[in-house]
Amino acid sequence: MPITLYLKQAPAVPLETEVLSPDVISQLSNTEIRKLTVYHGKRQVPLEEFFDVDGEHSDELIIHGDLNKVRWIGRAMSKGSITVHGKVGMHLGAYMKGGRIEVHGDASDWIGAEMKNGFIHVHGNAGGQIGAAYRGSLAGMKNGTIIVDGSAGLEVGMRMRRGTIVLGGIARDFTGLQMKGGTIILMSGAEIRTGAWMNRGTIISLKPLQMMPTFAYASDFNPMFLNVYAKQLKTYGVTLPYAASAGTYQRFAGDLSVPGKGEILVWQPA
Amino acid sequence: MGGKVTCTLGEVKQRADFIVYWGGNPAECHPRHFTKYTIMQKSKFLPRGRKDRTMVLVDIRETKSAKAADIFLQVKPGKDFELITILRALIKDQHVGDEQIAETGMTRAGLDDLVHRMKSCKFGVFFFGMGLSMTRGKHMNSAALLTLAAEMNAFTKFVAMPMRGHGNVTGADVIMRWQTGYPFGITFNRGYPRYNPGEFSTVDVLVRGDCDAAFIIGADPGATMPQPAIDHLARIPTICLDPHVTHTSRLARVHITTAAQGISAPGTAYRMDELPLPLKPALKSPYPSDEEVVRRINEAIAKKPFWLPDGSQPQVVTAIG
Amino acid sequence: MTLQIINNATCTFCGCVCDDIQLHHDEVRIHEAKKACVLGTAWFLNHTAEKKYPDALIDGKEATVEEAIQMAATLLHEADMPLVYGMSNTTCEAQKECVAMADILGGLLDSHTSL
Amino acid sequence: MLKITGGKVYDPANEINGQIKDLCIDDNGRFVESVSGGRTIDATGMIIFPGGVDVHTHVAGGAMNFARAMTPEDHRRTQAFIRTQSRRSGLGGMAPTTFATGYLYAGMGFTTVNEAAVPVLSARHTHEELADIPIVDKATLTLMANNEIMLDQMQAGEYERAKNVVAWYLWAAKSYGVKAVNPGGVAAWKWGSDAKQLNDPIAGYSSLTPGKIVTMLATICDDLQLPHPMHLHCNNLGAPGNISTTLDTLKHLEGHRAHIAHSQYHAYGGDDWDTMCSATSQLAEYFNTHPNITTDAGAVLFGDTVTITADGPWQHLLYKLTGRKWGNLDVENETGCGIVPYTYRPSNLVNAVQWASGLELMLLIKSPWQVFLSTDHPNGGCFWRYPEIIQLLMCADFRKECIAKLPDKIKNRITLPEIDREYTLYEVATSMSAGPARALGLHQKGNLGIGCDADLVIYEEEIDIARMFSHPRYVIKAGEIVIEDGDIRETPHGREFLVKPSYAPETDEFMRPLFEDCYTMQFDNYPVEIERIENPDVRILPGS
Repeated sequence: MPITLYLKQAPAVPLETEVLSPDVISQLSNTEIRKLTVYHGKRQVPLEEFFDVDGEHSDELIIHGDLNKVRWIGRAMSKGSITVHGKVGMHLGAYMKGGRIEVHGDASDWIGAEMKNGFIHVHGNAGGQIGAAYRGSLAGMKNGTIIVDGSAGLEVGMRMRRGTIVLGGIARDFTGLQMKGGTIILMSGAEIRTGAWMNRGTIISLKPLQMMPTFAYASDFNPMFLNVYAKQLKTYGVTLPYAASAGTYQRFAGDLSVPGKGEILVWQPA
Repeated sequence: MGGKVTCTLGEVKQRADFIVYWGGNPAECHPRHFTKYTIMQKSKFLPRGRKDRTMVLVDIRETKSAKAADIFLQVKPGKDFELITILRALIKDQHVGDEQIAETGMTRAGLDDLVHRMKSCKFGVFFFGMGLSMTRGKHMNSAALLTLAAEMNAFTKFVAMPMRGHGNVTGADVIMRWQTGYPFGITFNRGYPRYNPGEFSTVDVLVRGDCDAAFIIGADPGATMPQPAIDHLARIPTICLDPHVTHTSRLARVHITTAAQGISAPGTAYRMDELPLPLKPALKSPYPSDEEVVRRINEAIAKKPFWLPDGSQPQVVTAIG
Repeated sequence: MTLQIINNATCTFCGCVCDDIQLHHDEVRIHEAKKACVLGTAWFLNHTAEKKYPDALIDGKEATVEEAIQMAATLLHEADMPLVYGMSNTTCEAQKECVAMADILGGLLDSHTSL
Repeated sequence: MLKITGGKVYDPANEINGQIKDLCIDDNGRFVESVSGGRTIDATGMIIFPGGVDVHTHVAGGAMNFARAMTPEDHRRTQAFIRTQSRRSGLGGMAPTTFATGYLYAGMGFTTVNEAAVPVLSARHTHEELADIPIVDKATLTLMANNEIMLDQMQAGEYERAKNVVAWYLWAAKSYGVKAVNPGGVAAWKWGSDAKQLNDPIAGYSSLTPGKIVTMLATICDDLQLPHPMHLHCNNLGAPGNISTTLDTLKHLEGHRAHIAHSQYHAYGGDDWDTMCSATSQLAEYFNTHPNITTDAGAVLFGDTVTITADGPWQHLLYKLTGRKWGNLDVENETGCGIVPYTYRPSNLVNAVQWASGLELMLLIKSPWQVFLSTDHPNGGCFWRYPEIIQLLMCADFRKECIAKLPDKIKNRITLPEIDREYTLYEVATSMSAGPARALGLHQKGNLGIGCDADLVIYEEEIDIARMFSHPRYVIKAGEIVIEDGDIRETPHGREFLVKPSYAPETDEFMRPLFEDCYTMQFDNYPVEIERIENPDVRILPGS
């Protein structure tokens, strides 16, 4: 039986709830969960002031409500699952080490920031800095997968080192900024400055991109690794074209300003 | 990773033989910058003054400052980041296509000449203004120029400095850094400073409606911020300190008139290169100083119950490396 | 009437913070700001020691400074997420008090830099 | 009033080595013969040291504040000091905030710190930061060895003028003494160059050499009768084979007093990074035969830190070696500084040599009155890790365990494995308190004698040395209990020590035109007003 939480009162200011994580909750009784401390702005309040809680002793969390001011859900979680029905606020799954987060709604900025592993799927739109490094950190997400069905904001995958980010909708500026590794897949393309200052890693776009001037066209090709990748992504419901009969990928190398060894692959249907 | 390579203005005065203003209009916004700190000064290293220095202006339009420049480079609006990134590639002898260069409004000959001058100068400096830091790309545009300056040190001496406006905004930056570790965009809601621009920066906070009271001092967001931010300030209890009754005062619950800094209030202000200078007020104000009023408010707050319940420790949210 | 002179005064209008200004004043008004630029001159000459505004306003009504201070402290103390913002046009001494305010309130602290 | 009874007292200044002794403190915060009334602390079974004195640290000013801005990622993971009703919040870590700096120093029993690198131009800023460092007493040293107005006088052979200029600057900065960093090298760096050879003229000068600057500045410090001699960061810091530069520098100091800063960074043999090895025995030998010279270790601890130094050229090299962030700040006419985050790793042979060299110097220099505990915070490691160094000095077995973890190739590059010496508590008290206080000329510090400042630390004796030194039972500053059982009880404001040297009255008018030539602020606005110093303790020096 999962633990189900219902937001009963919208917070007036941001509510910080890093305790909403299977690692914290899974061993707790219903009463103990209700008494967990959350932060409404600077006020320390028991979780039950904002949430009705059903269930106990489970590492599956289901949260209902408009949580767009609720921050840090699933922070550093390593196991279990969190399912959100509604909007969710910043830092969802930041520093996450494992487990699954699913959002049936929109998410805000910094989801999966500096995550080590795990899986996040946002069925709506998301904000900026997905899987990114916080200010000053040398690396963003180090592994794991983030899938956003809708659009995304600025600086997606900033300084990410490994792992995969898939965006169904369009991304804004600086996708893959200073990327060090891993893969970003843009099903609907991105605005500008994609891959700026990237060092390593791969950005795949199924729509034409406005390229940074410091990326050099290298070749047209259908890389083998994409077959493997496409099969893996299929399990998440993401379809990545790779057959030569369907088209080819234009490969751009950069960012020359670093100079980096990253690549941007742009799909060209046959 | 780059970084920040900078200096005090006296170093520029004494040594800089190559001065670039990027996205700023000192002739109209910092009128004495040329004469007091940069191109017009003579020094023991640059005895002929203006003749020993080269000035480049990079901007989207030909401002009054262009008249002072030896070289004016008109960058296409919104292409500063691209142009700086091209320069980062060119100084490392990476090839960038003519077409890509043209998209920024530049020519290859123009950039080759610029790179040559940058590399062959003895001491180069970039000053950048709000035309760079407040346009699309924002802090990344500034970061780009700072990185370019840092990377130029592989070839010659090169520094970069923001042209800070607004009086003592530098002082706020400096003090917040030593007292909290961070320059701006801070929250203390867990009892200690945390930092995240975008999350705790004021426009974002106000537009999202994340705060439930505001204390405004030495600024007039009621006149300058986007409407949704102003609407939120009007919705919540706002307190405003200013020498004048401002737009913000009019939407505030509380306004207190204070003495103007440097006119009738003494103290210290930091210059854009982070040098503190003493203020010498000429007039006596009928109003108390900001310092006095804020201190008295703090004393009044200190008399009320402390917000952390006795013996409680808020959970610290540390990074997980 | 002879004007009083202040040497090496500091102008805080822009980030140059020029500290070589010579101010000529009659205790009510600054009549001349030698060496100041057009912006600095306007800054110095537009201020007076006259009382042009009420000491304080609470909900638009005139109040004493002490009343306003108590009201401000109450409103800020009651808030769950108060914001301290601005600090461009003020002294370092006031800025330090502002950081102390955000610290004792447990609030948000931000300057014009974040714009 | 306070009385502390029954403790084992280690007070090297008075040659008290573990005797049981009662200490009495009056309401002025000084040790007295006896008191009647007031609190009594029963320290039976506990160990009493004079409060620690850090002879060389970087805790305030433009460079440190630059480092804070550059390392938000460290602030996020470090110790947070939570706000209390009466106490400001703060952050520890590699570049702690001012309030946290005071809490952290006091928390490990240190009560006096010397900020060792202040450009005059940022002195006003530095003093403002120091006023926000609670509990500890403070002193600052002014960076002089690359000041162009002074260098010009030296080049011209105008010794008296140079001396007046130095004295003028010290008072303008409200400083306690003279710091010399990479003499001539920082001035050269402003043209992208460096000064590595003591007898080669420096860039921009016809005959002035680093060696001449060293000798003249040491003479000036002696002639001005500064309580602390010239505090010298030698040329060629951090470079393989730099022992020859260091020994050459020391020759230029014959007959003078001097303090050599962070000598670990100046004691390397080898020709390049591949052959770099420790040359500490040569340097230690010099110290052992020259009691006029003191030093601090500048020890390195493995882990993350941020390096900050006025040695701009070295920092640019470090940035190129690490490819990480780099900050640099040149200060007009006076100096510059560089900032690079850095991680010392035991697997890195160069770092391993540095780690061993710092400990070797502390163990090979025989007198703890000559070599003091330091990491050149934050360069070799953070000051709050001093207890780890004390453990390494006191426990040869623990040292051997640590050496065993180093790469095999370290053999023949270091002498640490052959050293069996273990510091006694008496020697630790000398090296962390009495010695640095004496070197600084702060006779009321590091001394539990009658009339001295009642700064002391009380430890509960423990087998785990590092724990014992990082968790004092009580810390008492000027007679006030500031730390008790690990809690910060009080956060009083400390004092600032400064000197007022005398200089020829015409120095002002001599300086004015030179100043106006190279500075951008007004001459009259330049000196720091004495009113800005919180609790100044001014020592007026005799006229020359």
